[in-house]
Amino acid sequence: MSSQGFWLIFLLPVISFVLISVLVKPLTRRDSPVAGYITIMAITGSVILSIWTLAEVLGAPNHEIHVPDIIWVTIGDFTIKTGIIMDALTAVMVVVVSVVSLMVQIYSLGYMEHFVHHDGDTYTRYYAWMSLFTASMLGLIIADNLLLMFVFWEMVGLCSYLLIGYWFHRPSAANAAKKAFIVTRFGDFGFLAAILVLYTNTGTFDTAQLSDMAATGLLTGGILTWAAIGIFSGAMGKSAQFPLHVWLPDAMEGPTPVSALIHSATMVSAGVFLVARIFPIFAHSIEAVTLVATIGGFTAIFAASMGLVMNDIKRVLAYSTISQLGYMMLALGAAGIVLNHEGHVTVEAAKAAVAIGIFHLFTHAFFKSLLFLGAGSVNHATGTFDMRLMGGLRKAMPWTYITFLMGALSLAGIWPLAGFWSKDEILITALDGNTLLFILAMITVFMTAFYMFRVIFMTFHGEYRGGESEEYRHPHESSKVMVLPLVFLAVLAVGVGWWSLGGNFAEFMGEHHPHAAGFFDIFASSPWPIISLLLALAGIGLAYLMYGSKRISAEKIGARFKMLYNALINKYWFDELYENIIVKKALLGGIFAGFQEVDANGVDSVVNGVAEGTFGSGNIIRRLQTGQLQLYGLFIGLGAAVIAIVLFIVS
Amino acid sequence: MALDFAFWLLAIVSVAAALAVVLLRDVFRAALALVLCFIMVAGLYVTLSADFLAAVQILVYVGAISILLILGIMLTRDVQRGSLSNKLRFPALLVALLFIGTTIFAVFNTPWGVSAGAPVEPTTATLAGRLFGENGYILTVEIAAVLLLAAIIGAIVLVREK
Amino acid sequence: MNLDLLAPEISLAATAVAVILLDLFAQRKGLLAIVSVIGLAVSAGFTIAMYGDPSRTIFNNTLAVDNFALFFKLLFLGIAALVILSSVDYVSKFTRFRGEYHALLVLSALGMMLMATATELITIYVSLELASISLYVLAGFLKDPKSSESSMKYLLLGATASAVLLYGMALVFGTTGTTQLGEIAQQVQTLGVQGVIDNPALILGIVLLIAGFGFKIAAVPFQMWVPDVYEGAPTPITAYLSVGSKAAGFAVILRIFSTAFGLPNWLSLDWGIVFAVLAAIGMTVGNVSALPQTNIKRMFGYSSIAQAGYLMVGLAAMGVASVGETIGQSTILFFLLSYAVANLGAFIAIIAITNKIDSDLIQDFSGMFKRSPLLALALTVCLVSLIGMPPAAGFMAKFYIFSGAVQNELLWLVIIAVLNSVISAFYYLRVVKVMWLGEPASAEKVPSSGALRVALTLTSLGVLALFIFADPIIKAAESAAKMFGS
Amino acid sequence: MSVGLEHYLVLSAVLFAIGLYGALSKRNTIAILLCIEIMLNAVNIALVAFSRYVAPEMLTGHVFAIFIMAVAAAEAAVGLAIIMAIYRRKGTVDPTDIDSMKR
Amino acid sequence: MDSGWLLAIILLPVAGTILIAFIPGLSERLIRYIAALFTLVSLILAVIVFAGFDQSIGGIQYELKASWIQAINANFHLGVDGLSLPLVLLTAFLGFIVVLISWKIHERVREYFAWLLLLEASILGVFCSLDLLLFFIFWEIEVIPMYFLISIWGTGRREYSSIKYVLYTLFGSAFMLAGILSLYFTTEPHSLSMVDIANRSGVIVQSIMPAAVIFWLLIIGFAVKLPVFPLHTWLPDAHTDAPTAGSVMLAGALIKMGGYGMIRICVSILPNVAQDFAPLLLALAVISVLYGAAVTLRQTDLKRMIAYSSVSHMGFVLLGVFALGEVSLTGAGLQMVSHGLLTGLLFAMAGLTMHNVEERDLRKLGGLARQMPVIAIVFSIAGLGSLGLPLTSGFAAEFITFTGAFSSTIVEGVEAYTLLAAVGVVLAAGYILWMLQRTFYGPVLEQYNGVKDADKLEKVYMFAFVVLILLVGICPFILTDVIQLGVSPIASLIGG
Repeated sequence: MSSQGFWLIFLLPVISFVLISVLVKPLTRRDSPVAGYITIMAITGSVILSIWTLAEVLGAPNHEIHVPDIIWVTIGDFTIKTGIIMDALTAVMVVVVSVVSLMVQIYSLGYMEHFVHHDGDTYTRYYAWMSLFTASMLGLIIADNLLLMFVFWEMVGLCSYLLIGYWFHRPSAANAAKKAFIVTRFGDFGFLAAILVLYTNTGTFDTAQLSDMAATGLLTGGILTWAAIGIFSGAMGKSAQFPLHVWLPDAMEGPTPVSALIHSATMVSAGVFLVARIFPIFAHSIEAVTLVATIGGFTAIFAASMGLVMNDIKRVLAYSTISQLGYMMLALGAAGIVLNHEGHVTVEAAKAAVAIGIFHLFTHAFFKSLLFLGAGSVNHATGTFDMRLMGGLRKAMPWTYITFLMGALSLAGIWPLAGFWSKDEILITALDGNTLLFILAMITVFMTAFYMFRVIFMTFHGEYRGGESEEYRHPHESSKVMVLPLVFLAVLAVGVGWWSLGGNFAEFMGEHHPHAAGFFDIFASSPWPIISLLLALAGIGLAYLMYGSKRISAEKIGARFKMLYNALINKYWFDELYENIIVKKALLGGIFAGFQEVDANGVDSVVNGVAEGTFGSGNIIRRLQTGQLQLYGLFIGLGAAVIAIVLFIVS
Repeated sequence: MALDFAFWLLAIVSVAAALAVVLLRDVFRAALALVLCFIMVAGLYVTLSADFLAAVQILVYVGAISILLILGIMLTRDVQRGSLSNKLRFPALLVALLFIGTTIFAVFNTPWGVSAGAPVEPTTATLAGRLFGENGYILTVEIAAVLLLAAIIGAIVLVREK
Repeated sequence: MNLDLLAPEISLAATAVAVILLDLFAQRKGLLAIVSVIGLAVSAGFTIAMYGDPSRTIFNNTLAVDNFALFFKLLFLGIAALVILSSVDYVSKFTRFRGEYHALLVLSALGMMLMATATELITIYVSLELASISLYVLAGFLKDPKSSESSMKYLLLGATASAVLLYGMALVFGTTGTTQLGEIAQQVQTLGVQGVIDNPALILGIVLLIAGFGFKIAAVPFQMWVPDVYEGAPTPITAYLSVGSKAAGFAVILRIFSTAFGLPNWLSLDWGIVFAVLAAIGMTVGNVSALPQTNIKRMFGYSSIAQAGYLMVGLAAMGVASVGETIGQSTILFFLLSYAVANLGAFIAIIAITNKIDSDLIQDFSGMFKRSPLLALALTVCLVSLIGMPPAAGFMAKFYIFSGAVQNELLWLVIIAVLNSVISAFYYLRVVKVMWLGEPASAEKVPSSGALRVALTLTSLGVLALFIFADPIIKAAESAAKMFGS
Repeated sequence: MSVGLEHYLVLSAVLFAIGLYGALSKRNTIAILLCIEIMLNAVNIALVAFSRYVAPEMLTGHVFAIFIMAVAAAEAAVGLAIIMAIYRRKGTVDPTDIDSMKR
Repeated sequence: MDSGWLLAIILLPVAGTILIAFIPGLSERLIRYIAALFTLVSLILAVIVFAGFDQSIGGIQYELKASWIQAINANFHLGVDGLSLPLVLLTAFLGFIVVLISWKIHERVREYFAWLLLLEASILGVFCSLDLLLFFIFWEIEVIPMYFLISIWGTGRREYSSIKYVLYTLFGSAFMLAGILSLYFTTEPHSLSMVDIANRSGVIVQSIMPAAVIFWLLIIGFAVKLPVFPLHTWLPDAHTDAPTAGSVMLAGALIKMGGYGMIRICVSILPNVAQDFAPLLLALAVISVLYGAAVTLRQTDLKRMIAYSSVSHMGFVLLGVFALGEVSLTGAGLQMVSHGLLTGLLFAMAGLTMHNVEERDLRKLGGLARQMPVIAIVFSIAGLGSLGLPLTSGFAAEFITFTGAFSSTIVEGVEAYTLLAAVGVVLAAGYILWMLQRTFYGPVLEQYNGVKDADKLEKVYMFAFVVLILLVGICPFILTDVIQLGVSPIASLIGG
């Protein structure tokens, strides 16, 4: 297989999309699941190719395989190429994306069945878009230049838009979709600007070349910093970093598998991936990496705090996602700060430095998608996402419970599950980077454990509180096709962390530091892992006291800290600020309305005024035309006299 | 000297007659004043050694046009409200004064190429030559004839009932 | 004596007499129009036969037979023929005087032809009066109150303007001692620049000439008779007035000003600027006043004031142009031709329509596309031409006349003129709008006679042809104007 | 100062102005015709004076004047005819009343 | 040998007009078929010309030159280069499509199709003319058919809008005429040939007028058409009140004449002046983009919204043109084609929606995606293209324009203008998505149950549009290679 064969990873889902929209839709019945099968087959192909890619990359020198570019557009000296890059980062990402996607697609067969049979949905539209998304996401990952990345970046945004608004007849879904698109586009503006800046100053879009230029000092100073900040603004939008985080919780309006795939595991982490992809540029700007770390660290605790009080299970998970993405950004930023302090930054060093953040991305993808799919399973049984209507599902849905618990433990960072390993490395890096951020991160560990087990206790423990309606009186376990992916993902959520043991993952990414080797060695090297583990356990314990045994009244605490509680439950009023104050009042109602006024009553009325003025002067002039012939004669005489006098005066 | 005196007399009387035409309320009397004015102009022609023209003036203006106009006045007599002035009196006066002003300015600032040559006298034969001669205005005379034809047709068409 | 050079005029005079005589005997009055048109055609035949011959003067330099005169003669003959054709329906309503109607039309055409030919002030004056007196009568031909009023206003103001003109001629005669244009030119040139500046009587004379002829061509501020007279006169006569008498006025102005007052340059610059200012005011006043009009004939009255303004742009260019340049003259010739065709076409359609609906109000043209699609289409084409939009003669005419002005650094005037065209689009298109968008008042078709259809077809095709085949016509105009060049 | 060209020209201008004033201000159309005749006479005086003083041997001014007289007669005839026609229909010869067409 | 092609492309619709207008007794059906046939053949010829354009030599090809009016040295001179060729193709395509769009017109069919075809011919003529007089004539001829199309078959305040359109256009072209005349007399020997004048570019032989004055006279005419703030207010009215086909033609092909004229005449004939005034025009571009987008966001009428969005999108063209770089000019050219397709489709879909639902107020629409899924999908594709989504022509064009403008070294401070203009893309997302949501999403409304979705014919032209949008989006080189041939000689004139 020639190296151009890597395109297939991306092309298989594209083919699936085209097949579904061109052939399946017109040729099959509305409730036919053929579309699902096609998608699953295509993505299975992608998974196999991804794993093969991983193997190839593992075996390649420098863990990098060069694939020749294809020239796309040429205008004079201006050339746009399309090409792919296969390195460690890509390999990890394609595996994550294709595997999670495959699980989600399988799960969706079961999940969507309900809607197909009850609400008149179709598999075709759903799977067409899912295929398109997977294709775009894979394209984004393998692209070797910023322009192509931007193209797929926008495409995943589109798919996100379409899938959030999948139930477009619900106004909330339609609004959420629009909000997601516009908020991310706001960030993308910075991305686009950065591309323009970089292209203008370097003449290339190629990430590898740009990285080299940054490393060799060809690209420095303000341009570099501004480009990095621009790119980061794109990443902030996609990865829902403060202050562009507002769209992600609302995005939960989409079908749950969509949330699992797009809004937890893959697309939202694209921001992190993007920063990692051209990390050398960031690493050369202390301002940029500090910004990344700060935004990341702040977002982590900021989002976690809102997760503490939400009653909608998916929203809790959504805030958790934002928080974890913040962690990843923190990891990248902190690593960058460390690197920057060390002085000369090579491309290799920069590439290696992203290992910690990317590893968390890797583990997070599995356990967070698992959690979402679990939430979807719960939703199937209860008809709702409101945890206040759940409880005691442990008995009715044992498989869901067990897998969800695994996910939660992993997320909480409990040894020896995957989340523990990735999170711990971040904490250590943060300590190296900035003490304040480290403290925030530690607090976040506690919060994370607390809100996850709040979910566990409210959902699976205690007595069942009845679900959404009478129909859901007797909850039951979901079908096999849904449970199977849960189990598979649970296994991954437990085990993938072990890749990092002994620095294997870091080495794969290009780092060559010695690492603690075994399961227990980590506790020996420093006190912080044990402290963070204790913090997490404390969070679980508090959650148990408040929601498990109910020895502490949640209401009372809520009442005592009323201000704080209101701030949290209202999401710090950010939606209010954005939608009502900035968009509706300031822009639409203010400036834009002003423009509209100017247009209607200014510019256009000048035009109409000129017309009316002309007309009016016509009416005035014709008054002279009195029908009195002697007046006409007077004008003849007067005219001649005036002309003569003027000429006399002139000459 | 006699010529000067004649000029002043004729000029004053003709201006007075013209003013009478303009100022008299009775149109009939105005018409009579106009006849007087025409006669004075004929006199002026004589002072300018235009004897034939003076005769034509008497014949055409005094003899024909005046009679025609008086006839018209007679025919429209029953609506005689006099010949008042309209609202445009003052603007009209202004225009008239402007006209006099500019003309006088022009007249007195122009170096007239006054010829020393003596006037042709009597003018009849020379005029005949100019009008009907080989190098004269014979064609213009013909055009004038056609013009009179058109006027006659027109007058007939206009005055006769449908 | 070269009487054969006068063949067009003589045949025309004969035609007039023949028509009157025929009226006495003929029972079929339709014959009158046919005879008149034949007479015009014969005259045109003589004219064409002379075309291209070198310039000659006859009758002691009172008449010039040159391409310029011949161009205008053909123009007047064409105009008169079209007016006669378009009058056929109109005249058939008359019980009497149909012979006189045609005779007067022919006589006024004769007057106009002589105006274009004459090179001597007295002859010019008499010819002008021949044309005018015939038109005074024709304007009052209907003898209803409006028609008579229009005739009276036309006559009294025309006579006043004539008096002013005569005073101007007298002053010019007084300062130069001659009435021959060529001799006047020599005298003025020997005066030189300083001589002219020191000769206010001459300048006053020229101003009074501008006033007198300005009346004829409807130049501001001598134009105020136009809307009233146009509204009251019989519609074919309005058409005739709007193109014939205006073209004759321009013919005389062109000849007098380019022959007699072309040099010294200071003088031509002087009157050139006067015409430029009058043009700017004229077109603005005309167009702006036309906007609120509801009577189509009155609207065309104002519009013809505006068109005179555009034409005067050519006069201005002619005055400003350097010695020997004749682009101003040739652009005016071409514009006059295009304007004549388009305006006549429009009037012919209007005659047909108003004959049926018995109203001159624009709103009564409503839905004409249903009652007579071809009339509506032809009128639309002519209106488009009058706006000055392609693919019609008016566009070429404007393009050409404005190009002459731009060449002579009158860009400001051209900008005023093109903006005026925009204003004019509004009222012309209102007629179009009413015809094509409005609902017809009745489903009855609008009939038209064969003669009228012929005239209409000729004009509307002419409007298009003058656009597409502008080249030979412009060349003809240039060759006609060239005689003023050296 | 002996009488010369300027005297005749001033007289002509005065007469012309009087005629013009009358033509613009009289409320009787026939009176207007009268005034126009005064104007034409004024022109004739100027023409004849020019003929006498500027080009005494050609008599062009005389010729011009004769033509003006002829045209004036024709114009007066047609003018009267029109006035008669209006008078028959409207019963007035006042030009201020004859304004059915305006604006 | 190949000189007759362009003439045929232009004359076919004219012939169609004449046939339709003057053959008596044609049935409505037959008229439609005649119109479709003549425009289709014209389109096919345009495709052949496009395919036959020799990209290895560039320059002007398919030239046809015949002397017309010798007195003013005017020629009947046709020809296409890389700049005009895509626009010819676009116009021919839209010309055919609008006939299909108009299939359901039943009022005064004969006149309707006659005007429609004449409109197409005149726009084609503008893009093919190489003589200034001819260019101007075609430019003016277009006004009349459009006037009738809006005023007879339009909706709303159609009489106001149509006359406003005419007067605005004439206002602009009045200045343009003065500019053309001045240009004519500044050349020696006087010439109206765009090619000749451009070849001698910058050499003002006889300085009757300062070049700057000529430049502004010309640019006013083009700015009205493009449209550029503050000369844009005709556009929302005309687009809104025109019949669907009229809106498609207007937005799709007609306003491109403005951008084309700016490049073809202003920039290539007076490059130095263009450079002098580029900052001012760039500022106007930014204002047009942002102001247009802002006002778009305030609209509640479906078509009016799309109309205002055109103001914003054509601002990108102005940006690309007066950034004066080779890439930015190419981008501007591509943006014109792209906008033609996208907005053409948007108007077609809006028209269809309005026709089927009989409602155009966005506040009263909603939930139509269930009732008319095909229209919803195609409308969405057009909308997404319009907001610059990758893989659609909108992205390719906007991106190339931005990159070209940003990296252009000709004009000082062009980066800031470009970035400001790029904010328009964010706003575009706002209004497009809002429009789609208000129209198609949300609860299904009872009163629209049973409204028709697209029928077969409509699906055909939708498909054609979508294919082209994606084709240009994915393979922009098809057009950019050609456009670049046209603009690179122009770009090389500018001292950068």
